[in-house]
Amino acid sequence: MSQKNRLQSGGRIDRSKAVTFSYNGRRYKGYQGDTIASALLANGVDIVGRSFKYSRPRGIVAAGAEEPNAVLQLGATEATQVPNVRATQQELYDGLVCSATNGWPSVESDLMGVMGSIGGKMMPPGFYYKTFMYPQSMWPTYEKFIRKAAGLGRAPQERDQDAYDIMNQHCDLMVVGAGPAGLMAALTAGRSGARVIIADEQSEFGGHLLSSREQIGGKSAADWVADVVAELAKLRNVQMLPRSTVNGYHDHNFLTINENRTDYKGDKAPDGQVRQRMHRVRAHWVVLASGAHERPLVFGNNDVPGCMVASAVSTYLNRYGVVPGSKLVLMTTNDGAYQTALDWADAGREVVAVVDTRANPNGDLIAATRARGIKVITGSAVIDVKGKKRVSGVIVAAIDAKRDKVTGKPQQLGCDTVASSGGWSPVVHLSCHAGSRPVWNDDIIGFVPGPTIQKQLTAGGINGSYSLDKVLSEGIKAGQDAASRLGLSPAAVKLPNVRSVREGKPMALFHVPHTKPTSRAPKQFVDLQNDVTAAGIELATREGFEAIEHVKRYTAMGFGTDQGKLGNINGMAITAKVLGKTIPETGTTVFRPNYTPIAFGAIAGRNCKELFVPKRFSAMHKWHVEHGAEFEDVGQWKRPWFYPKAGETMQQALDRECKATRESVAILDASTLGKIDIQGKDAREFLGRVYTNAWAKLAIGKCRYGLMCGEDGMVFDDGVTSCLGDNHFLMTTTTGGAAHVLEWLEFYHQTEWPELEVYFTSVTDHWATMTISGPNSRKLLAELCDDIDLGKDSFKFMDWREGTVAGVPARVFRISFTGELSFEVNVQANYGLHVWEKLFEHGAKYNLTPYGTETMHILRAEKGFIIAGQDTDGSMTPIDLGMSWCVSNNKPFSYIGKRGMAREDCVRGQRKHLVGLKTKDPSVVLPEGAQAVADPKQPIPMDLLGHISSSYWSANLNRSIAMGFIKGGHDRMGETVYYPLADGRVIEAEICSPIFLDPKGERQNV
Amino acid sequence: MSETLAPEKVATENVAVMNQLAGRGVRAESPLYHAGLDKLSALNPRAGGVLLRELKLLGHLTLRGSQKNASFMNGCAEVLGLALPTLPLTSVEKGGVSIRWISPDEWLVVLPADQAYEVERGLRAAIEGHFSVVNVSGGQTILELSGPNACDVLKKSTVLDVHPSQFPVGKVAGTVFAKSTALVRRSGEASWELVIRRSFADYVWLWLQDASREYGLVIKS
Amino acid sequence: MQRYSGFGLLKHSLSFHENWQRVWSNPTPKKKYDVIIIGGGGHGLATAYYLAKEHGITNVAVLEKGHLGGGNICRNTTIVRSNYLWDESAALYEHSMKLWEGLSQDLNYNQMFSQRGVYHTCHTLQDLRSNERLVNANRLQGIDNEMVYADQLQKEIPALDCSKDARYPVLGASVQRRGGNARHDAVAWGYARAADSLGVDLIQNCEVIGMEINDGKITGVKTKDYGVIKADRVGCVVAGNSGVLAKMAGFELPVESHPLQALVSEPIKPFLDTVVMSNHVHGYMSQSDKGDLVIGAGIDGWVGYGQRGSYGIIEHTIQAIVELFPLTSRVRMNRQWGGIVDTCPDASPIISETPVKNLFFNCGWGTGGFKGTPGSGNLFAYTLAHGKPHPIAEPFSYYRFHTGALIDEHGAAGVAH
Amino acid sequence: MLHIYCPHCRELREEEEFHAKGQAHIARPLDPDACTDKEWGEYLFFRKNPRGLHHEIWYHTAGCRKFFNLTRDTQTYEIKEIYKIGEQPEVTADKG
Repeated sequence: MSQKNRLQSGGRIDRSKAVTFSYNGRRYKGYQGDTIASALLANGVDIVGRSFKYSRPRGIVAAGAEEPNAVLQLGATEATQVPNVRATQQELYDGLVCSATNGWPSVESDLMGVMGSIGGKMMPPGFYYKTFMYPQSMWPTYEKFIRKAAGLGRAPQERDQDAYDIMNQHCDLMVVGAGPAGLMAALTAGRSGARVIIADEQSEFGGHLLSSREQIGGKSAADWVADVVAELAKLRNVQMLPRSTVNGYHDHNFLTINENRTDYKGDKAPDGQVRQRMHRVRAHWVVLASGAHERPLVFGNNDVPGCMVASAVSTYLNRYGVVPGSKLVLMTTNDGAYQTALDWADAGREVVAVVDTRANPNGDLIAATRARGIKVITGSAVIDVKGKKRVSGVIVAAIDAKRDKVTGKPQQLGCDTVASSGGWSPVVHLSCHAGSRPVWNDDIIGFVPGPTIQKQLTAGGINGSYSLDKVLSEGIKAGQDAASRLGLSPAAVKLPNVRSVREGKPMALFHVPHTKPTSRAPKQFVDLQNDVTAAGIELATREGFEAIEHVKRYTAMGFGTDQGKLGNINGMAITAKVLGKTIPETGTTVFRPNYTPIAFGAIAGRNCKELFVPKRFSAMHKWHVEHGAEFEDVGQWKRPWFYPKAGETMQQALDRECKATRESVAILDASTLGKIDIQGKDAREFLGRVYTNAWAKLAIGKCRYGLMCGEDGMVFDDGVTSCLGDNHFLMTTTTGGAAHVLEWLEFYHQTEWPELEVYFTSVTDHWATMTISGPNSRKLLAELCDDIDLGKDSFKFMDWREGTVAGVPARVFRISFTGELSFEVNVQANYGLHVWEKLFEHGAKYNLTPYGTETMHILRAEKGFIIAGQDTDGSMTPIDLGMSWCVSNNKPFSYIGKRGMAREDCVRGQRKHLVGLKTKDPSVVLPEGAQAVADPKQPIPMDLLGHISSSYWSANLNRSIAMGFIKGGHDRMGETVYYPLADGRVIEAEICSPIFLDPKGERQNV
Repeated sequence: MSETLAPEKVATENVAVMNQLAGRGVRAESPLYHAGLDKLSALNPRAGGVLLRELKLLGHLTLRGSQKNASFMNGCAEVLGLALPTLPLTSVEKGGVSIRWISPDEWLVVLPADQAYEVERGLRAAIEGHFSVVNVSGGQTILELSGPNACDVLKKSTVLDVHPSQFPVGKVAGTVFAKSTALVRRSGEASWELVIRRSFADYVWLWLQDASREYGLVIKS
Repeated sequence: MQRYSGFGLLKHSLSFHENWQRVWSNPTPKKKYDVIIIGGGGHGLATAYYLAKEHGITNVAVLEKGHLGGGNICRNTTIVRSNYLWDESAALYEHSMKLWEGLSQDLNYNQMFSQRGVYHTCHTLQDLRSNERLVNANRLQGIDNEMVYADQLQKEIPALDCSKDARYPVLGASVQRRGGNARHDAVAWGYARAADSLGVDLIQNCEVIGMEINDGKITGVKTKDYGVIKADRVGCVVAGNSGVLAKMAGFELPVESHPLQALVSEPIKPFLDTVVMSNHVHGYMSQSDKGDLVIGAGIDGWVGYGQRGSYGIIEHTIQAIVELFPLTSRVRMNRQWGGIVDTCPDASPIISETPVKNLFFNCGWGTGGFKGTPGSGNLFAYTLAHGKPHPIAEPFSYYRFHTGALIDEHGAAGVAH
Repeated sequence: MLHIYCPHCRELREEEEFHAKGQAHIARPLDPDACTDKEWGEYLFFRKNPRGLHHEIWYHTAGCRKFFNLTRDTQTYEIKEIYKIGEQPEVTADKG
């Protein structure tokens, strides 16, 4: 395949490295250093897509991030598919596969295009708000068709195999953009000793200098850039990030950079490398040197392939050695664009004419153009384009000085390329991200960054400064300003010599008039990606959408993947003109992150799959895994849920575990419970303030259960706290509540009661905790512990003792959550597995059975013990839970929760109370979450009495048991309630005490 | 039954102090025991940008007290053999004992495991007034990262500025480490110590392997 | 009002769309109104519409400091559902849901309301319990909601990773099939157009800078550009500014205003035809009719009026989305933004009388604002017309924060968005 | 992303190390039992929520675990002042 538009020489491509790629299933050749766009243009490919709404053929318009049309599907394999890759930014590599994202059967001969040209007339902005309403039932059908047409590219169907990561960076100065201004700023600050990061989205530093034929300091621009880059590379305090787009500029000088590390090499990152990296940068100062984008002009059929932005044409010529056509018509409002005509002529192809909208352009470049014999048509504009799949000609006509009327007789010129320039728009995007609004500047006909509280400097094109000497000197000044604000002495940097060009005044023109009114003229596109036309904007304002935000939303202008980089200013200007306002009166334009789109994978970084959220393990985790435990996620912890044996169902395993506990002995890994060591002479007082019950008299060696409420009187955590010494307590919390409880204790201590002498230290991870429960637990423990008198009367229920278990110093707590004789052993976690295994060595004869959280839940429910978080939801007081025994209102200090639970609504009758529920049919287990009603036959909406919070099959009781809430339940013992279920069943249950087993608590006292 | 452990004995004390170290013959397992770092170190490539070593099974004591309490400051200096660092984010080290500043009234003392009990008793004997000592040895471990790319791994893992100008040798900072937390200390020109929590150790281990992959990870025993 | 229809479009296309009427006029405010509604967002415009339509009160002004529908109505992720836990909330949101169903026709403005189903995924046993509780409650409250377990869920949403090796495997989901999405701008514009056509004055660029209060009774409001405008009753519906307006009226609210962020991907071919929300891994997503993945992120923990929040929230959200939908890893995020949500301590709104007579507040919708728009407007219109709350709105009193009668949706599965 | 100076660690740290704990200077009533429901409700739930200067409590969760105060502009997110618990702010709305 020949590259018919490739020049014989020139450009920065490496002609020794030819690469092959495929587009729409056809193979093409390009060179290393090409983008997909430059290679497609070199190969004479005109059409890169079909437009979103009208399905019109579209070609490449620009050469960078602002490209609206050339948005392709990339990827040679299913797992490496990337939707919506901008061809102007994707570097070419051997074997690259891409295709257009729209068009059926192909972009060349698209059937939707026919529909588009007919139906398009019925698709003004907002048409979907006005139709598809009748009949109501048809909307889902209409929508199906709408969704068929939606989207550009597609997501891969297979899992991404690439890795991504995130790196946190800190610097004195972040320079955004490595064009002439950015390079000078970085060089100056770097020489001054600042820690500098300079990032640029392109593969090479240099910005537009890479596409320029200017001389700087007596060298070619490219050589000058190479010298500066070489010096920066030598400075150890400067970090250079090419292929790195600064995408967000957040509060307090926090910036995000998306670095493309391997996308230019191939579909998939080489082994061990990350495909993309996000840099999260905290910078003391920022220099925005992001340059400017050239604005195309808005004229009839300005979307026909072959219509391009003038500077992009120069970029393809100079940087890539590609001339994207044969016969050029250039339309401009300013002097600068004449360079494109000169570049084109230099490439040996024909410049049909330069059409200047100004009546008397007279700068140096115009003279140079005329001197080359190129025809310059002044005071005129291209008002229409001929051709469907490629420009075949243009209609040129004189326009009046007010720029809103065609005055002369239109004439046709034959050409295949139309380059246009309406001036430049500073790339102010980043300056807006943290809330600043750009301000309009009439002199440069564009928005420049507005006032900001960020530590931000700007240099070059972003300020509307476009002459090279000015750009360079602003860069130096920004670098020096940054250095001095950082307290460094700014290095002197000499401004290199550059050619000075005399330029005439540009014209502020956005919308080229046509002989017909806009509503009847050929489509004049403002936002190419979203098919927004000048007529559409006029219609929006006619309908009353006059705020610029309304116009944008109603027409969808600027909502594409290019975020209106080319179109927004033109659109605003057209709006302003229709409303008879100035642009600043019409409003301003706001940009939000991202500057250009970023892969989700890159933002997520390494925090995926097994690293998504930490898995926390106890010291005995390995044993659980080896013994076949199924795990339950409790917060970040992986807790054994149950331990099925081969061939067992879950229920069988639970039945076995439950029975083993009540009949012999079983063991639970309870290490995940939160544990807080509390020391200080006011520890006791503190406990009294944060628990609802009394702590003043708890003796050393004793343990007590406590409830914690918020100031609103609602229970949020519970646990057993033990008195280790007069000034020393060990508090336990729920597994999920540990961190919150500690923070809450610190909050009250540090902010409310700093006078109390107490310190809190988390020891959750320090102690491995195993609960040995069951009638044989004493016997088992005695085999491994000979220094604690485990006797019934010497080591009572709710006592703790220090001793040695399996040779390891331990604290043993005689507390019980199962209602059985039970010992909780705490040892330093380094010994947890050792002790656990020793217990099993000795426990075999007692059929020592490991049990998990599910059995623990069943056993405690048999006893009616609550689980905070399961039987509470933040709306229950201790009284509602039937735990008034755990509330002491005689304490001198008004503990947290006391006042809250005395509020009017908290003391009314008919609150939902926690009760036990026994199904009439003992074999039926109520589903958790079932809702009680008094009369299942009442009409919907029913009066709901409360829900089931815990419900199990109890193998020990050989029946189902449940705990749940019933309005006024404490006073309704023995009444029947009904649970209508989703499957149509209605389960009848009797309200009872939640204590189903051993109501006198004898088993734990044996 | 040991008399010394009867509750009546404990009752005479304000605080329960406990020698938590097991006798010989009892296997102790560090939080990363299951990773088999010793075995991995034998299989290592010789070269790599990141070197990792677990400084395991050390004694860790959390000290709380007021800098205004002279008895506390003096007592600590006397018993520990070096004064508590009072400048924020600093640490001191002597012999086998290092002390990391955590907050104006909190320090982490790391010392040989077999000294934890004696030191705790020593402190309690030496100090008057309000303070606390908590043995947290079982709950955390220390990972040492070194090598030319250790800094890069830290930059992937924490939001701290680890540039030498901002993080001199000896500096300590408690921070977020990936989705866990760590007390980071620069222990040498090119070495760093992370104090991490036991239950997160496996996560941190997975994280470090992943974050080091591009540089090459060498496990030191 | 010019009626919209497919035939209308055809007709107008023949005249090059030159004859479409204005959707709303730009009147100058009168000196006095029966009712002034402060805030021309979705809720304010809906209130005005229902005041005129259902209560015949048309001497109404909506005062908007910027442009109509410029607040949270245009910054949200457009989810509509009514499967709230408590009877009070369920009744409120179901009232709204019923209005959604038929709103396009009522307003003659296509709301693009798609009842494509809203799933709440469950990743832990506690998640399952909470959702089962919710489903059981909803069914008896007359609200459709059902449980779907992992295998079936995988069939219904192929892109969702229901595999067991996920960090938090998806165990199941509750789904409200009547839930879905609507087109946010269409809601504001549809209500505005309809209210305008019934005679309501929609005043844009009219900032309220003070309240005229005498003897504890409001008589009008002070505006920046039009001086004092009198009114018998004033309703305040200014999400993101409620605290500021309350301060003008001399009281505080149990409300804090926080940034709530959202983001969209580039448009891609639709692969997700439902709404998926995960409270556990903190991410939710739907795909718009244009192909954008619309993703809600979390609320920042601090008060912020800047319409932007912290980047960390975006990171966590994206991680969750990639975890739920691994195939999004190579899809790219296009744009992020923030709204200001007024949150009440119990995650339920306030539709209520206030300490100032004849001044009513409708605020604190948190993340429920969009879906609540029709219901909120409808009930608030009643409140303003009768000078006392509608029975459905009654529990959502400002005074519940004194008595403790909170409607705490936090503990319920359905709280997020 | 806020960049917050911790007055105890005495350096600027990233927001992810901290927890925002809401409005500062809400003292717990000394005699809760003497409060009316209204007073208690206001202590619990009612907040200034200003657009502008806001005095807040923050917690250095991943760092020194100390609470401290800061004054922040809720519109621009600019942090004006950091001060310790028990101290009073110098930058206040009424002082401009």
